[in-house]
Amino acid sequence: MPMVTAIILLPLAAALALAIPGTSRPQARMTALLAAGLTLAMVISLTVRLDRDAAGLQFVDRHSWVSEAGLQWAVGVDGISIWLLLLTAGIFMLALIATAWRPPEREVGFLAAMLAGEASLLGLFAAADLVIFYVFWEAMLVPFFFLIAIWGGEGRGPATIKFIIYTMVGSVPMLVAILATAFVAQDITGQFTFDISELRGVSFSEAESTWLFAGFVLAFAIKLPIWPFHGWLPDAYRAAPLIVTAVLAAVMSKAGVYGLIRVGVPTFPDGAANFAIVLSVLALIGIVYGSLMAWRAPTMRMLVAYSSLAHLGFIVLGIMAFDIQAGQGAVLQMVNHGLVVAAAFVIVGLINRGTAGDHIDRIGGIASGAPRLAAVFLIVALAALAIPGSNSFVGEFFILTGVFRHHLWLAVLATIGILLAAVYMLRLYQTAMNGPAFGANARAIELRTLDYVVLSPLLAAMLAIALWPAGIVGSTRAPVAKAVAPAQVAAERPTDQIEAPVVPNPPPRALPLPGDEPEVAEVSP
Amino acid sequence: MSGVPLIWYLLLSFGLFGLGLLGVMRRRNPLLMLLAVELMLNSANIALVGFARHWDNTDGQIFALVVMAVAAAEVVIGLGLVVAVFRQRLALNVDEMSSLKG
Amino acid sequence: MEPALAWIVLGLPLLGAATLAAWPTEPPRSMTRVLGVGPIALGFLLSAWLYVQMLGESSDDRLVVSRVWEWIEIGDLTIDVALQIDPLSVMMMLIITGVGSLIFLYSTEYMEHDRDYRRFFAEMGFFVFSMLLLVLAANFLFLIVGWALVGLASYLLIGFYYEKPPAVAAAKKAFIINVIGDIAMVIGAFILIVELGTLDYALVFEAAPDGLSRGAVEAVTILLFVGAAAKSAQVPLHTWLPDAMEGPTPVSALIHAATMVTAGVYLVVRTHELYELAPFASDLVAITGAVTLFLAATIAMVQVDVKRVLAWSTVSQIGYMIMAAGLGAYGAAMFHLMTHAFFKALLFLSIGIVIHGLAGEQSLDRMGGLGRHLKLAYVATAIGVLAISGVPGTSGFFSKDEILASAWDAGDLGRALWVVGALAAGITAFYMFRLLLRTFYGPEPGGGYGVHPHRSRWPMTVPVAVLAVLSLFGGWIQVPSGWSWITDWLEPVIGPESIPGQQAEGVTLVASIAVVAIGAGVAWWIFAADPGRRSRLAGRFAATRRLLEDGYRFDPVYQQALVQPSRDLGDYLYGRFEPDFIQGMLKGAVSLVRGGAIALRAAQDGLVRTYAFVMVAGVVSLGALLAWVVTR
Amino acid sequence: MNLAATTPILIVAAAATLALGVGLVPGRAAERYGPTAVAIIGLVAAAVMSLVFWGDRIEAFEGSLHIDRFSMLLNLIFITAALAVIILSIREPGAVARRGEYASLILFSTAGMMLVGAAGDLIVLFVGIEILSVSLYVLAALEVWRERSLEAGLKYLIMGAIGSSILLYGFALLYGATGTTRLGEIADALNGSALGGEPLVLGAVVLMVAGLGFKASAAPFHMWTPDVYEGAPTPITAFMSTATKAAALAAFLRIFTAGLADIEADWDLIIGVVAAAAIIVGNVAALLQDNMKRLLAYSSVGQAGYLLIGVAAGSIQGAEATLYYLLVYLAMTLAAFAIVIIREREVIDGDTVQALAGYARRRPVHGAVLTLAMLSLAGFPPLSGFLGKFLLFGSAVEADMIWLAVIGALGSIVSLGYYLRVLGVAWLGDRRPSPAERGLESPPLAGLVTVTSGLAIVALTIAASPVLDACRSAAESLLAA
Repeated sequence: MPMVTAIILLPLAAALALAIPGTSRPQARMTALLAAGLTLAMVISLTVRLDRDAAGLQFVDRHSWVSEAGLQWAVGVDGISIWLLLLTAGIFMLALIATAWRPPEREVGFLAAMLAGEASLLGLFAAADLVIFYVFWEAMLVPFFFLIAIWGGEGRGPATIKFIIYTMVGSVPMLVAILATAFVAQDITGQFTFDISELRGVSFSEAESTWLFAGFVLAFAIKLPIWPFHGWLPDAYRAAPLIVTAVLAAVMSKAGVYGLIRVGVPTFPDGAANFAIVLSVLALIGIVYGSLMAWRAPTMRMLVAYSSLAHLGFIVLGIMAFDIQAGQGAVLQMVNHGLVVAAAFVIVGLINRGTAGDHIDRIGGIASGAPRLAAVFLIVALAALAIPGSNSFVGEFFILTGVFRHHLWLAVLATIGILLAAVYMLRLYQTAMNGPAFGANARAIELRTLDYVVLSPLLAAMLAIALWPAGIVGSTRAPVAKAVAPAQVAAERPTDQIEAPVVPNPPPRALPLPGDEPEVAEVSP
Repeated sequence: MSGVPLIWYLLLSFGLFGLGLLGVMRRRNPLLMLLAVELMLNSANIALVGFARHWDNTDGQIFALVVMAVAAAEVVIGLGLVVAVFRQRLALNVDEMSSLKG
Repeated sequence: MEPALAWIVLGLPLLGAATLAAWPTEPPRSMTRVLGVGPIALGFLLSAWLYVQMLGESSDDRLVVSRVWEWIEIGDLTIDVALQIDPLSVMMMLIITGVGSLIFLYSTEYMEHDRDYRRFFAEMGFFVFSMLLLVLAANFLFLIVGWALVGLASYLLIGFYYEKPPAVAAAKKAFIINVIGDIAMVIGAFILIVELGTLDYALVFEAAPDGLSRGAVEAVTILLFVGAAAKSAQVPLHTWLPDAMEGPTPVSALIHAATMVTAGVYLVVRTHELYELAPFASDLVAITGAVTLFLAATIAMVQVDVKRVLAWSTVSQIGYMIMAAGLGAYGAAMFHLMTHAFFKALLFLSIGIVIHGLAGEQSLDRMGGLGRHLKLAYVATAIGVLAISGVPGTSGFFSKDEILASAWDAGDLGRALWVVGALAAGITAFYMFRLLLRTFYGPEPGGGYGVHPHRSRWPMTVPVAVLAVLSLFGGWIQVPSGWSWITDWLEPVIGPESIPGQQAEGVTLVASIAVVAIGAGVAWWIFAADPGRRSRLAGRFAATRRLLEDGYRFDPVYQQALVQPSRDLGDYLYGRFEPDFIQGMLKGAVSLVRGGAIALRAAQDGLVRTYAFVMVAGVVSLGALLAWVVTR
Repeated sequence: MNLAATTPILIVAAAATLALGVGLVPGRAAERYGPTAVAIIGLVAAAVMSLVFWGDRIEAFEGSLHIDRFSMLLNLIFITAALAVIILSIREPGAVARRGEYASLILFSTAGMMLVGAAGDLIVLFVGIEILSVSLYVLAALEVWRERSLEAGLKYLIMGAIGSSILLYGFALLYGATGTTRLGEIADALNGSALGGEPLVLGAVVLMVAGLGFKASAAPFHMWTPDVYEGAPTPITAFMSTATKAAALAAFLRIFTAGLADIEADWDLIIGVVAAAAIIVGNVAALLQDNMKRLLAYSSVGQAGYLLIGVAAGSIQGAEATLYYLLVYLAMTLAAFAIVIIREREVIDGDTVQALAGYARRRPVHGAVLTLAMLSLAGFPPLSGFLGKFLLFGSAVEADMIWLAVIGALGSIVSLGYYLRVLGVAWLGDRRPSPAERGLESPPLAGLVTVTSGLAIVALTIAASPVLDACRSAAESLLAA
């Protein structure tokens, strides 16, 4: 059974089913939870069955779509994407539970949009073809557009527009770059394809590689976002309903980094090598900038939003280091950040339950009335500031290890971000939780049974990663080694650091004829 | 080939075409504008006929005949519209007909 | 030897803490007591058993690494969850669980009136777990984890009274400074990974002599020492420890005196193989220790808050240990670590009885003559003061003298540091006697005591008594020219250590007795002989006094040089840069497009002539373009 | 002679004449339903015949007419547009008094377009264009009692006549350069000749680009479009924006891609420039429009630019992409206009954007179709509009015109600004103050057209492969000559 396709289509089908007018709320809730649950179950089963030592895509599912134009439906997973699928399915499951427990207005539509968002993100992370990647990249905007525009709070109009414009400004050049990639590759190899794994190893000239990488990287930089392309982020995070903000920060923000490690770095190694320092420095600026902004941000949401800018900077650093350890750390950190930021937004939501706004300085002393929440909040805050022993520490530690190996000062300067993270997270925690109590109804904030349902899976996952990071990291070694190897060659790294073989120019193959199933060729080193 | 060289036909034709264009751009009365357009179409006819002579085939002349018919049709429609405008008691001035803009 | 014992000792406090934390309601106090004290006490017994077992092993078999699972394999680096069980860690285990048990027992009574009884013991249990992890870790990564977790426990317990803004601020400060230390250690670990490809102690120490360049090993050791300095409150990262006294007194006793703050000493001793390769870093360590011990001692002279006096004295005493470790006298450092744990815990607990008896009063200005009310505390404090001052025969005498004697033998630098140490020993005697005299001696403060200073029950008195005995006689396990059990015990880890020469011992003995006598005498002269002399002198040295009271103004300088500029930068970025520049980019692009739309709208004026003109212009420009392209 | 091959055109022309006659027959039923019925039957028959001739290439009238897959595919586009417009025009206020003429003019116009699609000769092409234009001049001004309709008709006529003259002059120059009006012979004459770069040819190219660009409403020859679209009766606007544009593009492909293939270097750049100008001007100008018809007019200017990318590429791939996008564009535009037409009947000033406020919430099915249409027009993946643009950009990239693809891409960012605004108003807009009801009945089958168009947008996405096969074979037949 084409499991990966099913994983993507199930939530989509559920979303369409909910879109049928006249669906009642209980029906919608059941459908949504069932679909999300089944999806999660399928992703888990994939995770279990995954070959953790393989570098290539697994469970690949290919169907010709428009063979004349080289378009195909191709999805699959590897040791990197599986964790993002798991994160997506898991976070959306929790988000849907959280939705059902505090239903918004027009709940059915909300659920449908959420499911559509889930499907598009799953599709993005599973895409094995550039066009499919692009399709889901853009398709993602539709549900989130509606989620922000319809269910958003104050300022949702401009926020939505900004969100869309920014994303499109990045993604549209990416479309052109995708086309150019295919045509340029055709000139080199003689085969016309958008298949990501077949485009890997095409020996673009350095100029081609640089330009094509530039075409892609703007999209990734905006989606991430990398400083200074983050203009959409504060508004979108502020205006979106909290659950959506959580999903945006936890899952959607991974799209950009995923694009870098899935497409940008492996396909255009020379370009990536040329851009490595630029991107790394921008990421570093983002780390410091985001941290300072988070420190001075007046509201909890803004704080978490800007902290995301900083945290994602670390992940970019890790990927652009072209180092296996850093890359593996970056993948781990994608998952970590998703878990932590989701939990952080859950807590912001809980605090909002007992306060009017979410201004940090207008509340205080919640810990005395809500000690359990305070405890959970503390755990999350500590994970966010990556205290050694937490799950985030593992990721950041190995990211910086790899960065340190190649760019000593980048790593050293990036630690400013770690210090500032402690500053702003403690500011958030202490201002809200400690000191004399005022401004908030702590009783309303204290954790209830249903809150545990949402929070405990997140906390359990964080704990599990902290105790046994090998669980995730183990499967990423081969794919990461394969992904960064060409860039390592391009960056003229010592050969003993390069683990995966780099095969130039896959053998030319004729354009598949209509009805002619392309053979599934997964080259594993 | 003897007779008037092709270039003269073309110069005449160009001149008429330019006049027509000028007319369209300067005039405000729709009737006069139609006239100017007619001038442009017929300047093309002259060119067609001149070329037909140059190539010594009939394609151009046939073309010119067809164009005449077409031009007649256009003018008829134009006159019809002018009449309609007149019946609506609107000014016969295309500058006044600018409610559609922006 | 049974490595599982170490795992059990490590796990017990965590289990206790987790049970307490997870208990759905506030559990009965009796249960909290059992779950709080029980695991630690049991842990002490098991550690003792482990110690006995280890005694039975030959010295080569005393180094054991116990692996449980592979924590991560990333790139070509493998890190296990593993414990290092060797004489050093067992010694630390014994100190932590031993002193810990006593302090836990003391706390059951001390914290009796507190609302968050359960939280206190849960956090304390978590601390013990973290501290054990720190000392038991078999690689740098888990060392760092333990390092950070004790910092976290410290944060939680300093901020135990979280309704009090000073406590919250102090907790934050402690945490942030410790993060600085953590970062330095993390960077040190990066160097080790990059250069040696491993973080396991054994492999690192084995590979370091050949695998690390001189520069790298200096860098690693200095970075590790930054971590040590942050944790052990060494100059210039010391400013958090005095503030940390906002925590409950048992916390100060256990974490900020006996165990956690000495982790820096442990670290240097643990990684001495590296320091031995790094002479520059070792000297830096020794000098930092000396500077710290002197500065802290001078500051302690004028503090009014009893706990702050003890805090500065702690900073100063750790300075001795660090100095010793930097000079290569690891045995002496560990010896002093142990005796300091005894007498400083004793001091805190006995002063804690005073504070408890006075319902939270901590100012020396509102104390005096308490010896009449709180005899036990008086006696216990006196013993502690004698020990810390290094009065001959007490535990502090032996350990401090060994440090000074080792310094005497350690070349020119050692001699210089010896002078500083000896001088500071006199100051120590002065301020400790000042504390003793102003608390228990002399007249009662004006207006007497609002509450009647009440006596304590056995859970508080028994630990004090035990610690008093240890402080008095604990030093006899290592007697110059006699026997050296500590150094012998640690030999498998730290290697054979040279014993200070006769001359060094002699000079030190004489000098220390002299400075202690002078220090104590001056204290007596100022604070006991004539009640008015104190205020007269205070007036004469007002400026110096203020400088010392402010701790040489480290805090304001940090605030103005680092914190405020960063905050201003953040405000600028948030208030100006972000809206004007980042948001401005989009606004600019949008208004460009919008302007275009307005212009196009204006061009569409509804006039046929205009349309015809545009069309003709279009034709002409297309023609021109084409002509230009073709002719080019 | 192969007269048989021209049956689709003849059927439509005959139906047009018949409809005119039926409209004159006295009797309520005949007058009311006669012309419509005749038109529908005729169009369906022509469609069937077009399908029948799908296959080999047939030349009629000595190559003046090419009955090939290209012309048949375009026939289907024209016929579909005409059919949809006829259906949407049922009970159209403007047509009440003159049903016969109305249907007949649409059919004549269609026949003209079919001539353009099949033209193998400049004369036929010109005649076809004039037939379609002249019919549309009348249709645009059909509501003579409405000042705006009249203004639209007059403006269209004058501008159209200028456009025709320019085009004709271009044809004349091309004839002058090659000595023939047959496209096939022109191609032969240019093949291997030194005519490329000659002033005569260049002049012809510029004038033809301008004249055809006018019909396709590409900038800067688009100025008439918004005014005429706004003033004309809405079904006619729909027809103009779909069928006329298709006819103009067919002429572009016939003349440039097929006829002038050998001197591509002389025209690919300026067509690219015109395409870029259209994309920029159309999309930017649409941003500030409050009238749906006007907005769609500017949008159609932009879309013309996208369609021209395929022409500028000058390749089979480009032609294929243009043809595919024409099909998609037909579906998208019909969907959008159908909703405008329905709304226009319901309320006064129903053609404003504001009239759609909250409409999607009230009529979710229509809302869904509108959403599909707008997103597809904006090129949102994976909808067919995206696929079409993707192919067009691809053909541009392949022809080393990456700049054109980039401009196209930027244009589609800008286009989101107005497409999403429409969606925003339709889904989220506040209905107060509710617009004054007009109370006219919607065309009976309008819902059908709407839903069918919506489904077509989806179908063209999912079943893109067979459709593209057809487009490719049509494009190949174009160059087969």
